[in-house]
Amino acid sequence: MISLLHVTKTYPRTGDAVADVSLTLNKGEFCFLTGHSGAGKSTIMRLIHMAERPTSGEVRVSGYSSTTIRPREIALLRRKIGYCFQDFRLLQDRTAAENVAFALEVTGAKPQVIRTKVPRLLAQVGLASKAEALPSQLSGGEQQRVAMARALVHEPLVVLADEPTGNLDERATRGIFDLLQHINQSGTAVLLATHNLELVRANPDVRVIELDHGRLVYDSAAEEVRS
Amino acid sequence: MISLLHVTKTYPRTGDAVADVSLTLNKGEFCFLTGHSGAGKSTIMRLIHMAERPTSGEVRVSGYSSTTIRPREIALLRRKIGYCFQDFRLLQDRTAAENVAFALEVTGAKPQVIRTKVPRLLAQVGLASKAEALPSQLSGGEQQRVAMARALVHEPLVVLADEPTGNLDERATRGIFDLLQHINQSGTAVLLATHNLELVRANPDVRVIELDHGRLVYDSAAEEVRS
Amino acid sequence: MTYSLREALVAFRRAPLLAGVSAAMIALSLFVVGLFGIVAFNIRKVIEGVEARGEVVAYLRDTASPADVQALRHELTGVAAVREVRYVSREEALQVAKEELSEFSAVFGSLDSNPLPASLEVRLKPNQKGPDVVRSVAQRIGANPAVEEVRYGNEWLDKVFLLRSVAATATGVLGAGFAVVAILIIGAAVRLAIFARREEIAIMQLVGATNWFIRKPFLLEGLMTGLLGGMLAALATWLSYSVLTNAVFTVVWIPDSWVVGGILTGGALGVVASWIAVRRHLRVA
Amino acid sequence: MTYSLREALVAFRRAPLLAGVSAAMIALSLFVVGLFGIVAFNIRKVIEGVEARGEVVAYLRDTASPADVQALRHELTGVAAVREVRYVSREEALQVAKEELSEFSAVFGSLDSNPLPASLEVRLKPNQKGPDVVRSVAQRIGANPAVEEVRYGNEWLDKVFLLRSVAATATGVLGAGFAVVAILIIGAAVRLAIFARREEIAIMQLVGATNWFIRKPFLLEGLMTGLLGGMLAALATWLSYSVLTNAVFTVVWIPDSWVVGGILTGGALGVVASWIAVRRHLRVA
Ligand SMILES: Nc1ncnc2c1ncn2[C@@H]1O[C@H](COP(=O)(O)OP(=O)(O)OP(=O)(O)O)[C@@H](O)[C@H]1O
Ligand SMILES: Nc1ncnc2c1ncn2[C@@H]1O[C@H](COP(=O)(O)OP(=O)(O)OP(=O)(O)O)[C@@H](O)[C@H]1O
Ligand SMILES: [Mg+2]
Ligand SMILES: [Mg+2]
Repeated sequence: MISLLHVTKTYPRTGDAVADVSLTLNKGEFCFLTGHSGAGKSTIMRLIHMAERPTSGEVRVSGYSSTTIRPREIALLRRKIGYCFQDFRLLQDRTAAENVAFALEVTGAKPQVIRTKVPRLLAQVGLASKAEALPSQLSGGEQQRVAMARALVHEPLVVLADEPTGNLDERATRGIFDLLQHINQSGTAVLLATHNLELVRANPDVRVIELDHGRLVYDSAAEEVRS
Repeated sequence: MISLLHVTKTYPRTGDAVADVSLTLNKGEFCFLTGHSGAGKSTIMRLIHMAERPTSGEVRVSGYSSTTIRPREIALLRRKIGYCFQDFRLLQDRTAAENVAFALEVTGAKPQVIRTKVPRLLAQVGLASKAEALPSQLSGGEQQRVAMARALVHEPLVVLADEPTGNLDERATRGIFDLLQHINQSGTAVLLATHNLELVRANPDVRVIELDHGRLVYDSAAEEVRS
Repeated sequence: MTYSLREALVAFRRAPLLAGVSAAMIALSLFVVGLFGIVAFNIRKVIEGVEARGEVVAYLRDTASPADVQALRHELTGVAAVREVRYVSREEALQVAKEELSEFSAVFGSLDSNPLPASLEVRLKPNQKGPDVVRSVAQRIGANPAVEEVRYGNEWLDKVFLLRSVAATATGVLGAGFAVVAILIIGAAVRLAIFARREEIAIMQLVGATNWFIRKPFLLEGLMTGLLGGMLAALATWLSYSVLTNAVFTVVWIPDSWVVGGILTGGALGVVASWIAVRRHLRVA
Repeated sequence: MTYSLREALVAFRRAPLLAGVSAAMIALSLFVVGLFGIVAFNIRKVIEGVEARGEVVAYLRDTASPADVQALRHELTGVAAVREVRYVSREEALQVAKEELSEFSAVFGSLDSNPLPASLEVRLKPNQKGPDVVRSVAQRIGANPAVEEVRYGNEWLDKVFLLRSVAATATGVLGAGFAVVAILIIGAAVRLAIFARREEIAIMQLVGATNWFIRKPFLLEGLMTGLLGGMLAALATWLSYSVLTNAVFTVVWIPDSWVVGGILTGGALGVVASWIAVRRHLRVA
């Protein structure tokens, strides 16, 4: 469903953020994306989200190719991708509930759909009591969970979760991970970028991809095939 | 040097973020601040920074009291406090180096001081090569390290580091922690809020304070005294 | 549409300052245009008033017989452009001169003979008062042997029409100048509005809103701001007109259609400026 | 100071749009004031011109002897407000009347006796032309038995002074109105500028900058924006003046001191508006 074919992303002064990476994520697959700070994890997610175009190579997502996709198609594609941004990207002048509802409103969802979905998702990330709080009235971890709720609101085909537990304690981390696994079981693919090696080690049956200075240096799925 | 005396901070709708907390941080002390997401860690740091006033109780920092301090004195006090914010708070239109230099410039530092200090600090957090990058051109972890460099630029009496490793891999986390310990050895107090229990467990000789729903539930220094 | 409408309204509530400044700038621009409209409309009225007077006076020879005069009257009444012909006798002329030049009534009183000639005052039809028509009628009258001299205020008329063409030129130059300034200011205001909401736009794009959907509330906001600005301008223009006409000199209020046109122009300016500004922004993003 | 100056300059580079709009709004306000200044200055000039003419004419009785006239001339020359006294004989008066009323030269030519009286034209000193002085001089002359009638254009003078007081009132009302609008607009512009830099201000406060330090660049920015706006306004006013004076009618350019004063007013407005806006913002934070 998602495939990167020899993708390189070069930034003017900083050089290659992603270098000749090829990988495939199948429908309904769960995958960790690890690597040191600056390894290129977020860049790969932005490439899948078509927020960046590869310098060379091709990104294919749900039938669209980065070489031919048109602006309107990007908008439609993004409705199938739930992106939990590393820096949250919440609107400061809207409450938690409004931030989640916003993603539905601007893609033309019906009011009654919004009314039922938003409270349910906030409850799932453990923020039912903070629905009416502005981001400035939330703790770091609470903001992170709002971002996660928004990523899930479109019932996406794939969730890109960029360091979704960096500001969370162990219990909340477990909660988010369980939620993602639950969603994964109903057929949604998940790509989870994280530095939390404890979390990775605690789930040895989940596929792990490791980046190092933009290069793909380890893919547990490929290892399995090889061995 | 820092003492909280029966401090309570109540927010209009959400209730007590910090409830009847008393603690003392001595000159040159190193201390972890732990607790679940929303426990009140950032609120305690904002109280020490005089960005919030306690609803009841008193905060004393370096001779100033929250009950009597005046706006001009708050500015002067803050030059003695290095605050590494959980959400970084970098200026998006300035490079990494300019963001660090900014904190010196606006407190009237001399240009030659700025020219020597800024590159040294960026090198210490491992970002020498990214000095000229804008925040939007940095990875999450790189932005976090810029925020840390800025917090250290005033050679403060105390460093408030709020989740400074949430976006960092194990090696970079170790680097930041070593840097803070190094600074601590030259007499600077450090208060480090974190969810990274691995880091806490790996340093059993460091004082740990734990919050739970705004209450102080554990203080290793007090335990030692008691036992 | 409900979403766009609500967002556009919310934009006013959320940034009343910004919306206010935008509306004020549109208002200011249209206010200047409005003041200019009053001036232009009043110049037009003055010209029309002057034209309405437009008449030709034929001084008759003392030797002209009543029959000659009658024949000339008849001939003139047949000319297409002529509305009315009035005969002024020598006695009547002296009477008028005595009244109009009262300072010199002693002079006229001591006269032993009347030095003034009789005359025919020819009035032209309302739509036949251009300088060319007047001149041709005057020449035709002057050709009659019973007429000694023809006056038609040619200097005065030429001056009025010069004034009109000068005013038209000034209208063109100043009007165009103000229009350009207005468009620049409105464009700047809308780009400021978008600048203030760039975060929101960025997030809309990230969660999959189409460009058209993003654009709509801004266009609606531009429309409403423009209409508001237009109405403010109309109000300000009317207030200035009231002050002016009461305190300094009497002027005529512009026609209602101009007022409505001005307000609609405000709305149109708002939409167009929003369109350009949003389009540019969405292209960059 | 170097930091504040650099920041203020950088603000222009970083948000040229915002700085441009602010300057343009100050310019627009001062431009309106400038146009009004030209009108006011020209009204003043007209009044001065009218006053400069100010003279009293004494028509002498036909029965007055040359000695009486000589005595009156002598008496008038002694009056403090009088600059010059000129005798106009009856023949001279007829000559002037014939020239000025050429249309009726036939009337004057056929006169057997001259109906016009001799007169004394009294010119007043430049600083003695107020309506009160003129009136008192005229009354004094009228009391002399050799004088039949005194004319001093009292209606005309009264009208001019009425015009002046109406103009003064209009200046007050319109001037105050525009000043209020200008201050509101500039205040809004500065608050927008601060809005655009609220992140920066917040971080300055967080890293320990004093409020005074935070304020300085904004004040400097306000000053520079205001001065720029003032200069733009001066330029725009001068351009309008040029167009006006060449194309429509001749007006006088305002004194240089007014121009300098206008530019400085722009700077002052910028500083004051910045001061208010920054003060409010820092208090809230
Ligand atoms: N817009 C950009 N312009 C220039 N360089 C960039 C840009 N975006 C990212 N980079 C660089 O590309 C590299 C990879 O960045 P990326 O954000 O993908 O790292 P990451 O793996 O997500 O790191 P982290 O764990 O710290 O978030 C970094 O060195 C970063 O500085
Ligand atoms: N300005 C505010 N208004 C209302 N409630 C607030 C405000 N700031 C914080 N809170 C609430 O106070 C509680 C404590 O927040 P705080 O940011 O101190 O938590 P934290 O321990 O730093 O959590 P995290 O680890 O997630 O950053 C949270 O429940 C938060 O929602
Ligand atoms: Mg990243
Ligand atoms: Mg926190």
